[in-house]
Amino acid sequence: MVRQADAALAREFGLDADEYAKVLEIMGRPPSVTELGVFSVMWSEHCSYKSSRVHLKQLPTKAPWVVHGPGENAGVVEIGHGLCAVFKMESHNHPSFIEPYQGAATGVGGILRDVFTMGARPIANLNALRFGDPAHPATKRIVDGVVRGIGGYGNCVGVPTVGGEVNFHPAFNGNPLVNAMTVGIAPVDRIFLSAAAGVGNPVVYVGSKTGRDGIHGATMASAEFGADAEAKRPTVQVGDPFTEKLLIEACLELMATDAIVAIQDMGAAGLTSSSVEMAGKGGVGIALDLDAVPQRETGMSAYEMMLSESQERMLMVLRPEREDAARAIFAKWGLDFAVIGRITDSGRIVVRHQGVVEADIPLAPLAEQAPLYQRPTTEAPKPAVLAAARVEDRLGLARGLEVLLACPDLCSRAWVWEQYDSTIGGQTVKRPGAADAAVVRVEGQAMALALTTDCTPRYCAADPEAGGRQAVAEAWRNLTAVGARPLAITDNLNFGNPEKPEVMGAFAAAIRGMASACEALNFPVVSGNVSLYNETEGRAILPTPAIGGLGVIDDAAKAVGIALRPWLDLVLVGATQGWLGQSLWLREIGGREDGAPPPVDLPAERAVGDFVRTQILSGTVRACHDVSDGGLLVAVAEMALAGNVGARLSTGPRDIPGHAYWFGEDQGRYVLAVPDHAAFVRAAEAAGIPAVRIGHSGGAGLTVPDGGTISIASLRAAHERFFPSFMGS
Amino acid sequence: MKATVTVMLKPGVLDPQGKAIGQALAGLGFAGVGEVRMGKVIVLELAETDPARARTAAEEMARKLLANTVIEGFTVAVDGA
Amino acid sequence: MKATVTVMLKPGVLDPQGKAIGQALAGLGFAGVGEVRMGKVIVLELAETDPARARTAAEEMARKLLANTVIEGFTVAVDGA
Amino acid sequence: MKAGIVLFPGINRERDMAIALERAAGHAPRMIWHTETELAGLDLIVLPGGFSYGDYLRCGAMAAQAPVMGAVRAHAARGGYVLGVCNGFQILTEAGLLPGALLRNAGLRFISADCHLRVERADTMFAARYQRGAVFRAPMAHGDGNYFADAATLDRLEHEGLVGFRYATATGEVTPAANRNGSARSIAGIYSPNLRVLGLMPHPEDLVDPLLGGVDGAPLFEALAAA
Ligand SMILES: Nc1ncnc2c1ncn2[C@@H]1O[C@H](COP(=O)(O)OP(=O)(O)O)[C@@H](O)[C@H]1O
Ligand SMILES: [Mg+2]
Repeated sequence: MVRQADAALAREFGLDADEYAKVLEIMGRPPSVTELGVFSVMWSEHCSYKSSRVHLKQLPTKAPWVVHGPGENAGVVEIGHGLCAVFKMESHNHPSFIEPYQGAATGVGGILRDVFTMGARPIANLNALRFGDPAHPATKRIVDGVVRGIGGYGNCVGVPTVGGEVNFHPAFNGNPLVNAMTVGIAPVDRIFLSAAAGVGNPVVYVGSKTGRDGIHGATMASAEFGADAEAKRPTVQVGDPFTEKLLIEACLELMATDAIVAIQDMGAAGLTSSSVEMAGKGGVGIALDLDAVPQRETGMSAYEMMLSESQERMLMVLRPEREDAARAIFAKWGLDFAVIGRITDSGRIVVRHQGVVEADIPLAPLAEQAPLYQRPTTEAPKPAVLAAARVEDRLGLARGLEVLLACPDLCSRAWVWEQYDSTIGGQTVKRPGAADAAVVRVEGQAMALALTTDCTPRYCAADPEAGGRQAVAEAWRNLTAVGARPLAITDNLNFGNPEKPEVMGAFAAAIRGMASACEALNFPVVSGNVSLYNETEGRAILPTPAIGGLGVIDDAAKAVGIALRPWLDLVLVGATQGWLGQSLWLREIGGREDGAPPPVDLPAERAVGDFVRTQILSGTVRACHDVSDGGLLVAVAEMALAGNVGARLSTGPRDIPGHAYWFGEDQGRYVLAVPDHAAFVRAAEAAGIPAVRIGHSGGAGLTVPDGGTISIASLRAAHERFFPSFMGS
Repeated sequence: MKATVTVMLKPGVLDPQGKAIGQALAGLGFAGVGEVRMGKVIVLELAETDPARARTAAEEMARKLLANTVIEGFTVAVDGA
Repeated sequence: MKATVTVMLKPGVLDPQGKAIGQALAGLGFAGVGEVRMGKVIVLELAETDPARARTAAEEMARKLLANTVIEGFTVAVDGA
Repeated sequence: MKAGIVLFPGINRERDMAIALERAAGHAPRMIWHTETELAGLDLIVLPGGFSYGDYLRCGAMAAQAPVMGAVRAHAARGGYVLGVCNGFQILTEAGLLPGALLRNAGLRFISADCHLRVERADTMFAARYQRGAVFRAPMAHGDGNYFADAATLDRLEHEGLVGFRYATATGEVTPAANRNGSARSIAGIYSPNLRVLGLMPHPEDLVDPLLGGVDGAPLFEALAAA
């Protein structure tokens, strides 16, 4: 059934009429099926960023410590001592919906490859997860599979999973989000890039054999699901973390030599995107002989091999005189190694299979004439600010706290992170739950990296610009809260169908918000990923620009966590007006999801954060927790639970209703535990930073200002109930 | 009545376990081992005494729970003992 | 020649996976499911063409690697195709 | 004591182990590739944690057949010391150097959490720096740590005093809740009859640095370094 490439097939492959016309123009003849396949994946949303590129340009990407910003496999920032951190976040949303375990597992595998491709040893993984309503029949199975898959892959490969986030919302019923982040360490002068060079140099394939896995996965990741999602399923990719582990070790061993000219992992669109990108970036040509590709199945066509998304594979250009030494390393690790082509000076990709030229495409127009859309946008009007005084509190503080701490969005995530090996590597200074950011020491150094992922989708849905700004600010705040200097972020922009103006409007606004925060906080974006078409039957997810933040703390011993100790003063730093709009209290207790989300005052954010960091590094702070979901009382309760110590809280200001003061989600705030509040508050006043004592720690219960007391034990019971009972273990 | 459900990855789906077993067998000196695939077998004690109905029930259990039909296929054997 | 090695936990060895499947089946409303045991099946493509010799080889593979005879028993089926 | 750590493909806690050993001994252990067959000159051989060969068939099954295991067996037969942690413990049982087997955790999920271990006897080279009955904390990170042996074997282990460590509460009580993986008789670690081979499920090597939350695991490595 040899099909002719034509406009109809192009449409099946996801290219529209204009795009197909451009293919004809570039080729000067009808393309072969393989050629059409190459165009379709390279011009898919996933690979070409055709809808998002015009907006992404607004994001700041530079700072003195940025070595490589967006455009490489991962972002690279200098962290001192001749080392840099290499990191990126990527989505595996669609595959995780189809097959939660393998989808999530291969997501972890893919992001690991993006990082070790650059020469970095992965030292930490994080994952940002959004699931549907717990009451939806599919949610439990998806949570189970995704968490098992992330653990199954990360644990086996031996990289600690140290942080992440989990939210639930009905908008994710048909489209869970699985965003995985990897962080690695490499010497600054040993970073590997993908631009091919050296006419005649061998193009080498290493790793697993090629099968018919995930063909058109990249195209599918760029299309909306309908009721026919089942029918669209490509062969599901199965992760092989054991092979990935061998691949990491073999690649790093080879990278210690001077054999590699260029290297690129085979991710989405496999051999096509890796070879096209390597040759394209290097301004050279590439000739591939598919007969040499290690194959797992028989009778594969050129089209299938070029589009296969089999996992755990890499493509490299080697110095010819080092080919044998390289082969020996891969043999030692038991991995396939095959010379499948040469670098040429033709500026074209030429693919041969069984003596036939199956594809011959000029690379420059393939890249330069890739579609670029300025899609129409409409922005929803901003919601009105909700006046806190107009919302009544029927539950009281103690009961409200208990309800909030038990809700799926605020309950303990221990059930999740206890399935992830968080200590492997022997460098995890702050494990999940111990601090606002995970802290992982750099082996052999005093310094550590601080890592976090953040986004509040309900804020983004209400006001995408404010939400985008808030996501970046919260990441910055979480790094600051452990004492780290925030350096840079990676992002994963998860949105619906970009052809809908309101989705594209939200996208544009979120980026605007992110950019303003990055600018003000000197917190550039160095890598990222866009995932569009997160819709099922026309229903889009909440806009979710997930932010992965990275910071550095020069002396890991100075990092602080959230755990309270007895007999300390609790001080709230940052300004409070009692912002209930879009708060969890409003949703869980007030039963409404409305109002404007809390605004972020960027200059104040920076001033407050810089002050807090200075105090932490000066050694006067015993514990620190930023105030986020659930507000002030939830922050204090989380500190109490982490330290297994109670606290007594004083009455808040008279001009703010109690529930608004204690549950409002005003931004830019931290709760600090200090031995001497008077000295601390004086220092804050001198710096012009709002700081007020809100109580002190001690005892076995939490006493709230309206008189109620709850024991830490019953708070813990409420906090830890949801996941085990929902998941049945 | 006993029903045995055998669940194997569908043809074409990567089977890392089978692959690793094949390599290990070769390492142990077993020659002439080609492809190796690994699957699961679930043996169910059923109260049902009619073989046809037992098979139908086991098939339904496989579809609903025992096999992940996205990547796995299954066969059912019923054996009255 | 194809050899199928089926590996099951020995009677007396607790099988939490089997138990969990049993509970899940009950939860799905399947009635009359008694004991459930879960095992592994390894399907080997062998170059050997003599059924008896293929069986002997597969049994040896099972003893050496495929089964842990401290906890598991195995059966071998050979099927010339 | 001169120590070596065996590297099987897929092993991933070898660095953690090397750091702990070096921290205690002041010098780095030798790293041993799985194809090596000569282990002369070493007093202690460590099989570290990880996922040897992906643990794809059964945990430790393929590693137990690796060429180096002949030399490990010979070393043990000569009365040499062997420590297997986590995957290493699984490999030792698969290789028949220790009795029993490690089954899937009772809850069928991977467990990554600190546990408390009660020291059942301190008169061994490994436990010499602990007190008998002492309790220490150690991270667990495994999916298959549910120790199993038939009743006769368990009775023999108890009778001969070969149970080295049990899962317990922070105050040393052996309770079902403290035994999260469901191990028979809460067994976390066992010795060979000559007390020179130890298999242990949790990871004392990941708790030897105050910065990482404690030094509960350090006495084990200090004892090894001093021996
Ligand atoms: N999917 C996950 N994987 C690992 N750790 C997680 C995950 N989700 C949440 N955590 C951890 O749980 C803790 C609380 O998470 P969260 O409430 O989102 O923190 P915050 O609001 O301070 O950003 C953090 O330590 C976080 O890293
Ligand atoms: Mg936080």
